[in-house]
Amino acid sequence: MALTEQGRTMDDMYRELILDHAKNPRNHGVLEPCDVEYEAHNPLCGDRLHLTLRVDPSGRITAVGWEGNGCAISQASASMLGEEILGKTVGEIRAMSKDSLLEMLGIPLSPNRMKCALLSLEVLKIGLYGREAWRESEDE
Amino acid sequence: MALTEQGRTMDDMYRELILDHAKNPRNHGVLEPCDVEYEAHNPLCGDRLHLTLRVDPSGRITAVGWEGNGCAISQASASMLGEEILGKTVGEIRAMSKDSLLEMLGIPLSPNRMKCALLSLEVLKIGLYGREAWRESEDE
Amino acid sequence: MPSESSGGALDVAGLRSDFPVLQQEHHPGVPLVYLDNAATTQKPNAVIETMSDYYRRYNANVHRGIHKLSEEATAAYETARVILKRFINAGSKREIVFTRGTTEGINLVSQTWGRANLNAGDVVLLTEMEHHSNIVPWQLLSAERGLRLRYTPIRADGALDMEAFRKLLQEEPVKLVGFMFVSNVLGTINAAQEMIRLAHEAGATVLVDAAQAVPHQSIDVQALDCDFLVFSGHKMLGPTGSGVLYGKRALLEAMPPWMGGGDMISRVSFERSEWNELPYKFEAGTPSIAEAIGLGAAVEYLNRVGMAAIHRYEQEIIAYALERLTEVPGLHLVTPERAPHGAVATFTLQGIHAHDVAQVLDAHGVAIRAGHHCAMPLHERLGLNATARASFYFYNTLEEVDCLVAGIYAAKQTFSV
Amino acid sequence: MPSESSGGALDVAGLRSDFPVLQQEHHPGVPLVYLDNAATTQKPNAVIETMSDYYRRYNANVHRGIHKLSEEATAAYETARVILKRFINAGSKREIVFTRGTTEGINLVSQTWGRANLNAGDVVLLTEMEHHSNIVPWQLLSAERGLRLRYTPIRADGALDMEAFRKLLQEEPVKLVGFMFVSNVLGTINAAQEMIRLAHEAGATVLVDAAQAVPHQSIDVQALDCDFLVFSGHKMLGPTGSGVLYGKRALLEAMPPWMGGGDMISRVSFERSEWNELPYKFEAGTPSIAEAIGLGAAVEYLNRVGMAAIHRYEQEIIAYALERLTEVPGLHLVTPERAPHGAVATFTLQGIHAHDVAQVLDAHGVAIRAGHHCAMPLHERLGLNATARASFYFYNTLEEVDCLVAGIYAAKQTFSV
Ligand SMILES: Cc1ncc(COP(=O)(O)O)c(C=O)c1O
Ligand SMILES: Cc1ncc(COP(=O)(O)O)c(C=O)c1O
Repeated sequence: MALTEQGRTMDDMYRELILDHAKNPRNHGVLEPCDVEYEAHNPLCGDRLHLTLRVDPSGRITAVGWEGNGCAISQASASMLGEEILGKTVGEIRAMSKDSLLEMLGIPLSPNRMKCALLSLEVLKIGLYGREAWRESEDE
Repeated sequence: MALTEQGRTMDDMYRELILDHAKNPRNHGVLEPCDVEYEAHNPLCGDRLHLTLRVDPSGRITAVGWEGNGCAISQASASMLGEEILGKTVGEIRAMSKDSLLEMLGIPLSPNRMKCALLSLEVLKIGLYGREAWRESEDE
Repeated sequence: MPSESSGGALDVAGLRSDFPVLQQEHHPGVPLVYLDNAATTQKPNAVIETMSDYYRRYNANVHRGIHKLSEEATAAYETARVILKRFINAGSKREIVFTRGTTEGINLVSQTWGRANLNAGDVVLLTEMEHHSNIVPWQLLSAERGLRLRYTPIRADGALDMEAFRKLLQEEPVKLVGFMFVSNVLGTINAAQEMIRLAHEAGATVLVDAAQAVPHQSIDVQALDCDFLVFSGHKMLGPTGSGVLYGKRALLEAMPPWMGGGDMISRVSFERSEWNELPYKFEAGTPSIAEAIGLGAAVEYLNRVGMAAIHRYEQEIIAYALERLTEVPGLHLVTPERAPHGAVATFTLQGIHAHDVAQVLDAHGVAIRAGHHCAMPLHERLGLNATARASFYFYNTLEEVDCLVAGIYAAKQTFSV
Repeated sequence: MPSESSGGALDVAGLRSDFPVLQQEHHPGVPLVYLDNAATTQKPNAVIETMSDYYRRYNANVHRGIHKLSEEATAAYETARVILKRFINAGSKREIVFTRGTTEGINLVSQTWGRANLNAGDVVLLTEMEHHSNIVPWQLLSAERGLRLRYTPIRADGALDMEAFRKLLQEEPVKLVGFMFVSNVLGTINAAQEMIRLAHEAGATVLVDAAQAVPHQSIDVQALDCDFLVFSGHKMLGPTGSGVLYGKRALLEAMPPWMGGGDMISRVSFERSEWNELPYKFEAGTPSIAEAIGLGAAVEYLNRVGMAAIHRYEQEIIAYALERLTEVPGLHLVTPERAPHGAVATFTLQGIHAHDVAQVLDAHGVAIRAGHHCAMPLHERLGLNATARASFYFYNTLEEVDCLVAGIYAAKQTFSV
């Protein structure tokens, strides 16, 4: 069944960069003390993510630390997002959309796996701007 | 659409005897005082029947009186059943089955109309022997 | 041709061919005239096929599966939610909770919002024309809590007494106003928007039983501004076991859950649980998946026909039906003749019980309903025991009204009245 | 050939041809291997056709109609009840209440029997392996009433600790014992009959969650002597939105109703209502008619195949699956290897999260489930985050087990473990 479309999709989904981040997560471990902290679950599959941030007086992210468990997609997403936001300001991060995260991951995702990928962004956004802000970003 | 099967069925259902009993109900009116009294409703269509009986010391029905409202079938059934039990003993009536009532009516009935026809027997049996006895007469 | 008399808007003959039940004979040689639409409507092929397709091609449980079947089933189930959201113009798809029908929707509200918000002595204001499903749930809660149930009376012409409604709202604080949008017996279309505005001014929360409204006219819950609105899928071309509770998001968020189980939780431990987000908090267990998808297909069918065209055409049918029925000697119309009203004609016939009318009509191929139509208090209020009801949908024709009237004359002949 | 290896009892290839979903390719060139039967089973043509036939030919509301369609719909709906009654050998068809599924059945019991019988401090004894649907309803009631929820622990081999169960029953008075007949994660088949006997000796009422039992083995509620038993139609070839609550008649009679509305009443006035007889007291509103009729057709299909033959064949499949899975390096079986157990194989793979296993398997056409399977407390108790579950039904084959194992090796390769 070598090179069916699905085989390719799957190979794409688990491309090297994703597997590398999943196996060697960057910024792993919870920061104590920290300025921002939030934890959430994906109720449907049990993924969990605990994110901690240090923010300097100018609003810049100076440290990222996270911990959690979940599939390769959710772990890689947390790892890559953490790298992405380090050094950015809280204002800059606001502009970050679901699409930009998915672009960063660069892999094809079905709706149910989308939830795995987006857990890290959800935790980040709710942690920084509150639940309402995240809700508003939802489509209908 | 003169003589379709249904036309015949319907003519059978509303044969003269039924219409006569429905329009000129026998033993109509509630007895006061009375020895046995029970009232029930058909919850699905709202038919109602209130039955009163006088029973002499030997257990013989000496007077029947009933009142209620409902369709021609339920009214005719009450009227015919009342005539049938007058003079019988409580013991004799116990043997009376649903089938014997339906035979007495002598008309074809669909399951939902069956409930109209059987309301009189239900009121009679529960009035005389209690709810449990009626329940036992139910099929599965 | 009804399709022409409706101003060319509706091709009724063409639409009828979509409904398998309508193609058949009721008895040999006798075509079916289905006039029991307020009880449940027939289903077009599109709805039946959509459900069969789910079972034949992508049947799977939703929300939790990673495999393709579950992905497809989840997408179809959630797409149905979006279709329903658009149909009643809800603000968010999270405000659409799938239920088994109107009855479950009202019970969900009474047992969650009601238990959380109604206490001893609180007033729940209903109307005298309510269906049992909007009376009994409040009586059940009242038995627990000691509520005071009030009923806005109806006028002699079958309309709600709006003066009395205003007074009842002012006399004492009312916590909840619950009313039917369109009566399943009288056909009355209540002034929903005004009632909601008055109720809100009085500080009450409002639940609308729209079981007989959503199938027949275009509904906009944001324009209405109702707090809750419920309806049944099976009365609008959809499958049995389908329905919707719409609730304003803030209200639904604040409500405790009703049933516990899978899908409605975000975390469970032996000691306690946390609830999932809307609408899942109210959809415990495996939902009625095929049914929700089928209801979505029904709404798409209705959208294609057009709710405005449906409403216009039904007004024409009911006007003709009432006109023909008033001609029948000994026929008493329970449905008031004033417009606007729903596609329901309810009547009694002197000297013949409603069941017997229905029985004779059935022999003539005409399916109507007889009884109290789950509105015993209304019948008691009207001093009636049982009534006969012919109820129409957009696939009915003026010729079918004629069949109804012919059947009524036949019943009069059988009973010599 | 599986049909031969089962001793000629089951013609699996023939049976498979009854199931449209099983005929299709999952991806182009890749056949579907459906191993998510504990979540929901596929439906045979007979079930799909029975429901379509209802919608095409005699769709009508039940119980109240005099016209022929309603008579036929009512008869079919009530016949389904009798079919279900015989299937589990209930004493009366009045003991069969149609529900949406297992979850609704348990909530019905907790919210009616529970509210009427459980008070502050009362003990409800569940087990550590329960599905959320048999935990959360009791937590919800406990939040209202202050119950004490106890959980019978499981042993290291995945069986219930019967010693502990006995002790828990004796330590303090237990009002309700609720347990699953067959675990949807471990596959454990609990000693239901003995547990019920012990619970009754201790004076407790017993509710059995038979969602994973009724589809797979012959059940006799009178022999079991359970007080309540619940299951879902969609896990036994039936439609979504169907299920059954069995309750002993005397218990059901004594219970207050749950939802209010049409069909569940015998009389309604503005002030109060009286309830209809069983089972209608618990079936408020228009029921899921097509679904009940479809479930009846599913049971008739199962009866034709034979529950004993199904059980025997599944034992063979699961034994083979466990044997093959234990060969895989790095695979940890959560399902204990001791027999008897249900047709469920749950496992984890070292170095690969269960979701990723499921994803790779899906690419190979194999549909399994990954996650906590609505049993988070059990997973916490086992120290596991998520597991992968392959669950079988009588239409699965030994060859499909081989596909599963091949897919697992492919996942190991993708993740280089
Ligand atoms: C053991 C068990 N109980 C309860 C349920 C819940 O069933 P449903 O979702 O059909 O209500 C399931 C299935 O998910 C189950 O496996
Ligand atoms: C106005 C109204 N409300 C509620 C209902 C109950 O709907 P269901 O039986 O689908 O729950 C009906 C229909 O019977 C109705 O006409």
